[in-house]
Amino acid sequence: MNSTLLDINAYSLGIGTFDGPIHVLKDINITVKRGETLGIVGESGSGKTVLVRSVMGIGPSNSRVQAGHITFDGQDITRMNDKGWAKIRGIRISMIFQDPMTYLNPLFSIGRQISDVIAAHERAAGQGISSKAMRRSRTQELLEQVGLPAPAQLFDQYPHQLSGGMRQRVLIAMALAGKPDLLIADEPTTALDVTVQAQVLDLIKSLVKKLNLTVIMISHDIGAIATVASKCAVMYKGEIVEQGDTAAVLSNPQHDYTRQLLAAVPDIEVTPARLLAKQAVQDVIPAPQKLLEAVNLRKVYKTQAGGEFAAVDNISLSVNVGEIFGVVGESGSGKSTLARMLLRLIEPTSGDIFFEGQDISRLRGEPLRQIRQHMQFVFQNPHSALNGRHTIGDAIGEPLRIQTTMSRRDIDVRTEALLDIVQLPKSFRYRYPHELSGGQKQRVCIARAIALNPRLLILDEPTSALDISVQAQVLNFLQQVRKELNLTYVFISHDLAVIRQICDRTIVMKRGKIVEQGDTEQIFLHPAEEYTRALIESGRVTSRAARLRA
Amino acid sequence: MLSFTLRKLLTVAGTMLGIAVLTFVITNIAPGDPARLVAGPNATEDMVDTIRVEYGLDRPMIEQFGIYMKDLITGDFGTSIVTTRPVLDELLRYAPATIELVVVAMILGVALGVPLGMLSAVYKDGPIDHVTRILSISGVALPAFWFGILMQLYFSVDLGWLPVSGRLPLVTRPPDMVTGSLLLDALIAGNLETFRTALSHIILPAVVLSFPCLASILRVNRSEMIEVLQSDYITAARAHGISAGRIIAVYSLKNALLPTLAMIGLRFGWMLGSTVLVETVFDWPGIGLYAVSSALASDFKPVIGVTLLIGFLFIIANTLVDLAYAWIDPRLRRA
Amino acid sequence: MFGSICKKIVLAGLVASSALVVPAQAFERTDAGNVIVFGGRQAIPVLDPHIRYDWSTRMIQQGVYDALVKYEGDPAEVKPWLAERWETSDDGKTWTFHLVENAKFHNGDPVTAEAVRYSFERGLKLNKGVAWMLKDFLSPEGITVVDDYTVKFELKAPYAPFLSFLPWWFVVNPQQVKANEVDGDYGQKWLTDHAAGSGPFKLGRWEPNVLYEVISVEDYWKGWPQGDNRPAGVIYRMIREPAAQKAALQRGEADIVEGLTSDDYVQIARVPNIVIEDHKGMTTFGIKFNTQKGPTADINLRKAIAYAMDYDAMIGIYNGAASLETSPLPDAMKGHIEVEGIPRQDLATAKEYLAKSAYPDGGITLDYVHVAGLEEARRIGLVLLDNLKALNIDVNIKPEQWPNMVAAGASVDTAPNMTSIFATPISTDPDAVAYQYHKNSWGQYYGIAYYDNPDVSRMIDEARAATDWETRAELYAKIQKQIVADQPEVFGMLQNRRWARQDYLQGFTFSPVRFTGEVDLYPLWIKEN
Amino acid sequence: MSKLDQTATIPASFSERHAGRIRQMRLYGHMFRGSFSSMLGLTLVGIFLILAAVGPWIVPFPEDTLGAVHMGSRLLPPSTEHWFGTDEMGADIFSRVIVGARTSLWIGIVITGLGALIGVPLGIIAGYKGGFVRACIMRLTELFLAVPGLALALAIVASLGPGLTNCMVALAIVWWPGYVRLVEAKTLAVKEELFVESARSIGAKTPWILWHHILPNCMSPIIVKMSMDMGMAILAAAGLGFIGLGAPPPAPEWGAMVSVARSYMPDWWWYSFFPGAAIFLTVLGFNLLGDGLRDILDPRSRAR
Repeated sequence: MNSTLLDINAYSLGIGTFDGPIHVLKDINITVKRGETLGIVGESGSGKTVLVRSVMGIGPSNSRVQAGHITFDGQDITRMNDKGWAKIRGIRISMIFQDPMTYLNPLFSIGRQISDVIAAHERAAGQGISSKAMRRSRTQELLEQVGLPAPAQLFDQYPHQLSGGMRQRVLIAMALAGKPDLLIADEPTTALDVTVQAQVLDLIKSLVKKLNLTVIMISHDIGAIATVASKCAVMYKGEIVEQGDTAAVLSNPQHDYTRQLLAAVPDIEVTPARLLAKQAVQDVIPAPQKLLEAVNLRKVYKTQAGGEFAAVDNISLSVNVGEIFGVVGESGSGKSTLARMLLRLIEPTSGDIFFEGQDISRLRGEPLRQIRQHMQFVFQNPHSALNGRHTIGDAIGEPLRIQTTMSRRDIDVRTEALLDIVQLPKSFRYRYPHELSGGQKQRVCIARAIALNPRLLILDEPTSALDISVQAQVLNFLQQVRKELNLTYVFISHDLAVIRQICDRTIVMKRGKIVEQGDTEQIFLHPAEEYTRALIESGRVTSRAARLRA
Repeated sequence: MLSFTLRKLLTVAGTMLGIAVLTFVITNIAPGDPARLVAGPNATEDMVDTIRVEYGLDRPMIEQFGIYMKDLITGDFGTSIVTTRPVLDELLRYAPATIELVVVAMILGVALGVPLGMLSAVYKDGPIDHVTRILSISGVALPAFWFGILMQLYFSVDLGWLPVSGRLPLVTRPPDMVTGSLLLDALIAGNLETFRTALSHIILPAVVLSFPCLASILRVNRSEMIEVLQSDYITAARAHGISAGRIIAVYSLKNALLPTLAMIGLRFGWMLGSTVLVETVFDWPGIGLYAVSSALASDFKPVIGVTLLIGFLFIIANTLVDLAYAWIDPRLRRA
Repeated sequence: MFGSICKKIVLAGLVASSALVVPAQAFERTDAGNVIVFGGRQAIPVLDPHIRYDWSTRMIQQGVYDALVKYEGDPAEVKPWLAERWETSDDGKTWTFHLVENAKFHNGDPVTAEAVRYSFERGLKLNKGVAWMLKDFLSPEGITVVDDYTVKFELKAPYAPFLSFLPWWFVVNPQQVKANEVDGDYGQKWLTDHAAGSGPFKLGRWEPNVLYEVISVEDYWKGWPQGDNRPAGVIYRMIREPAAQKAALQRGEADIVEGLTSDDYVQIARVPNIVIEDHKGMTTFGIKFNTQKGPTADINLRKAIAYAMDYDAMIGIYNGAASLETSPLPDAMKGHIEVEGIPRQDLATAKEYLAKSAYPDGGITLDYVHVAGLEEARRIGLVLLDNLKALNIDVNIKPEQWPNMVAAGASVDTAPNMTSIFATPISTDPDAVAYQYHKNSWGQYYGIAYYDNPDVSRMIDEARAATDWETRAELYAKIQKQIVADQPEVFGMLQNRRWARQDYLQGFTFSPVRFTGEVDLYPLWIKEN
Repeated sequence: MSKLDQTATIPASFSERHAGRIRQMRLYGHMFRGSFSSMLGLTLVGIFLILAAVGPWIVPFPEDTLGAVHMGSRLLPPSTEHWFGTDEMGADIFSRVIVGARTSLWIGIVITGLGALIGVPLGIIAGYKGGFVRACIMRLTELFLAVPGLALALAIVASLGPGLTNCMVALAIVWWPGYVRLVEAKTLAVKEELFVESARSIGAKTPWILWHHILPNCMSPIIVKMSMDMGMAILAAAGLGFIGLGAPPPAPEWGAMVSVARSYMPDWWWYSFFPGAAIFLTVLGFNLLGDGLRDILDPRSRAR
């Protein structure tokens, strides 16, 4: 039974681009035996998705196999034609995708989509297509299998009526429709909320056991890999740098990159060093001085149905000078809305905001513009926070041009100085954002935010769009800058490990309300709410996987 | 639902009123004198005045505007000075011919544009793609009036296949009026011969009218198909083993059809406007021809009437498109 | 897969369309006989004989209505029709008409003196269409019914051209009109697309903007000149594009068409079985100057322009189917003389006149306005533009819609420097043209020159009132010479009237007093071989 | 990259500083060259522009374009002397068609230019401001869109009187709503981009944001639309000319030429054929060019 199902042998793939061919996969060697679960870890751009798609025969259209071959169940599928694929794709090899919303056709009902897959399989198998009713019952069976309630009703529903977690279950049901020999899961949990992630992972795990599936799962999340996969491979720049038993790889990483990767995962369990250092000086610090204060902030949106929905519901908080103030919550908890309201980027429905004791919630026009010099925002997604048509120099110099009367030459000098501060070469002034990596862009964003010497920075998930290794760099850098420029941070994140590392005080948000607040350490050590506990627990999975060797 | 319908109706009424104001103002910018035209070349000043008084043209512009608006609200579109008949009667007389022409042209455009667009998208950047694209853009670039005359001369004069102009042969009695569309009425009357001749008359104008529409439908359908074919859910469908033909014909088409539908709605209005040219060339007795002849005579009540009617038809067509949208796209159904 | 589907669709389309192929056909045959098809470019919006009278309208009006008298022949003569004879009093103020006694309206009512009286009263009271011809000389009260078949007109003043207008005053059936009256409108609404006449045809299908059919009246009271060959009816069909008209003629979808381009007539004459009717008409063409305001108030400039004009090119534009005006009056008009010294192209003379004018070196720009869509007027404008370059005068050609052009011409201040005017006299009486040069015509489109010569105006008045033809002829000769001397316009040409018809269409008779395009439908018939 | 200068700007060469731009342009060029139809469009438009620029100096009979009349050589078929034959006044059609490029270019530029000039600011304001302002602008736009352009233009020209200027004014009046719609939709999308919020957060005023952030990011579709509209405007003007409301004689305007020439079909086919073909090729060129530009400027297809 322990025969080899999939064998990738010295496989190299190139993609033709305008700048010449790029080698996206280099000399890949992977063997998967029946019943095995293989996890592939890698950051974005490492080539892991291209690899598994090649196994499915749905790789990039302009790619060329340069060397090696892929053998599935003894059959070479490297250069198979469409006819051959029709018997394999979706039937013997099947796939679960990253973002369940975009991978389901919005115009067809769930039942229709799954039973179409069943019909396709029956056609490929040459048995003739079973009746509609039979396919319906089989569909419902599948839906039940993936733990979806009331499959009969679900059959006639459309993707938009389902939550993200449910959609991912539907996709899994679809993938299982053909009783595949090999199941490929491409970042199956990345687009989901933390608490849902755990459930989906559990489902996959149980299905593997129940159906004796062979699985290849790719993820950037070491925790997810550790939960599901018995074996594990680490990919870096198109190469497999390390593979073996998951536990072995994680506890005893051989390759430098693996080690870096593991080290970069923030540790949720450790009491941050800063706290220890701080305790020593704390006595010296006088009573904290309030920099930013919000009282009974509310933001109400009208829903399409005509009802009202409070994105932020009666939140009060105060941020002290010099501290890092954390805001934690899942997507949709209202933390981004709150952050934007603090800066008056969104008008609050009610409530007041004070900055250095001044009520800024009623400011308009010029005074508001003036006050914005002192409080700046760093956005979640550095890729879209920079205007693609401006050079980096323009982007950094923009606040200076708007808020000051500095001459062009002075602005240029200052821009270069700022680039220096964020540790980027001066020549970047002439670059365009699309030429920069994510981490570099986020540094530019920070440079832009500190150009006017603000007192307060609001950081809205500044690292969540970045790879883990970059995330660690940016976090370190942020703390450095704060020290140098004497800044106060409001730091928003869904990642509790990060929060614990850097935040002094934290609030936990759920559905627009604060469910818990206080000293960060206090919250972590003694979470009062079930919700907080769930959040911490899900963070722990990844953290633990990364600390296996410790 | 009721309030939704009511709101929609109010919007339509508002738009119609807006169009009326707009066209009234525009058509009264310059001092054309239709009274003098209809009075005849030798008429004396007092004879012209007789007509001016009869049609209220002697009153100040503001007052004329007020009267027109008041009448309009009661459903009176005024009276054409040239034909001395109520504009509404004439609109009702000419509209069916135009609608028939536009609908047939639209059917042609969709029936050819959608498959060609699909073909073009599936074989993107191949020779088929280039040929269909250039052909389709040619359709937009062809001056309709010029093309119409070319077609007439070739198919009617040189080959003698199709009639030059008109809706029916002169001696053929039109079938009993039920819908106003000769094709439908002939079918209702069970008169296949009349149906055949009516069809032979409508082909040339419909083809000429449909060309640009075909082109834009093709273009939209092509680009949407290309986008849909690259989308994640099509990748997923492929990964789940659904055959290429089925993916294109069922899955992608339905998704690509949505923007195509919107384009059809837009093009409908455009086509109604183009009838101004095509109807002139083919002597198609519709509202386009009516608008041209009225405009050339500075007889503006019919022009306003036609504009209102076209605007109304356009809104109706787009409401239908909205409904079709909701029917196809489950995400919109709850409204 | 898609390729094959497409192929099938295309094939199916071809098969379907081949089933639709329609054979070309000759004139329309119906159970009742042959129907003649007339292809025309102009619609007939209102048929009421007392309201409108453009050429297409009048062609049908002449078919369905009768008047007291009718124009026939070339040169046109007034022939008795409903009136079999008439007398004039010595002072020229009283006219008595004796009607034929067998004339019947289409509904069977007899045509009586009362019907005639009512029709004239209606025309005068409505004050539209034809009213201008008589309203200054005749009031409704002046018409009296002597007996059932005798009617008397008492004019306010002697009016020599009276009889020449009567062919255009058609007689309607008072009973029918009164029965269809709405709010005292004299049946205007009803007569728009109905008829109450006694003519050789009655109305058939009436599809505005598509076709207008008239059906022959079997027992027309005056009988049919073509006897049993009389057609079952005539369809006047709207064909707006000249190219489509030509195509329709060639395909036999029309039996006679008007309004082709000059070059088309030349070309289509070569087609077998097609005959061109080409007759000298009475429509004068002139480029009227604004003689009161602007540079053209200067007679020397006007003369200079008149001498610079290439008159042969005007004839060339019509491919020879036109003749130059030799006087302000058209050749076919009574009292016409050939005025000596009417300008012909002569650049030397033109430059002499220019030197005498206020613009000896030219250097001015003059507007030339023509009715948008009138091809010949546009091309004459181009000739003018070309010719005046020799005088260093620029021409700005401005096409205008007819109503706008008339509106601009209604005031001496806005009347353009030069306006191209085609004028068709409504009768054969010289007054019809001469009066255009009377000061009373100011503000009318034909008075757009704002010509003012008190002598001319006085002579026109005298000629109008004179009953003796000798006196009048002498006056008109003087008037013609004086007008030419004053050069209120560039005297252009008389275009020929042309139609293209199938050779089987018989009975075509021409009369210059009819409008351009207008054909007497009554004598037409189709000769089958 | 020397570290000689620490206070002023780095003296990098032009190509170094604009390396990104240059690569982008080369990529565009590469994609453009790869498409046969785009190159065809570019060629057609190029020829058209050249003819418009130098037309009056290269034609064999320049005086014919100003209304010269040669009654002796009317309606001659194409020959070595008159490549496209002569028209009903004996003028050389080749000369008139070539010089007509200038008129058409002018028509196209004025109509699309005016349309964009009115439509783009309204669209940006509507999209960015939202609320009441947007409601007003969009209502008005929908109003204009609900009225068929050609019919409205017809009414305007009929009222103002025919002529090139009136014709262009009329078409510009019906042309701008397309831009409002396009730009408004694009602005709504761009407005949601983080960099706009980012600009607001550093205290940028609305005009600054519109000018520096929204407008540059709306440019691609505007350029594409303007390219296409150049052709469509020329076509629409020719349509008005056909009804008899276009350029007055003797201006060598293609639409007016076809309009006159249509009575001369089919026996004198060259008269309408060449100006008609000129319209067709020009409109085709601009459309193909626009289509090609869309392919390379549209971010959706930029992924390669």
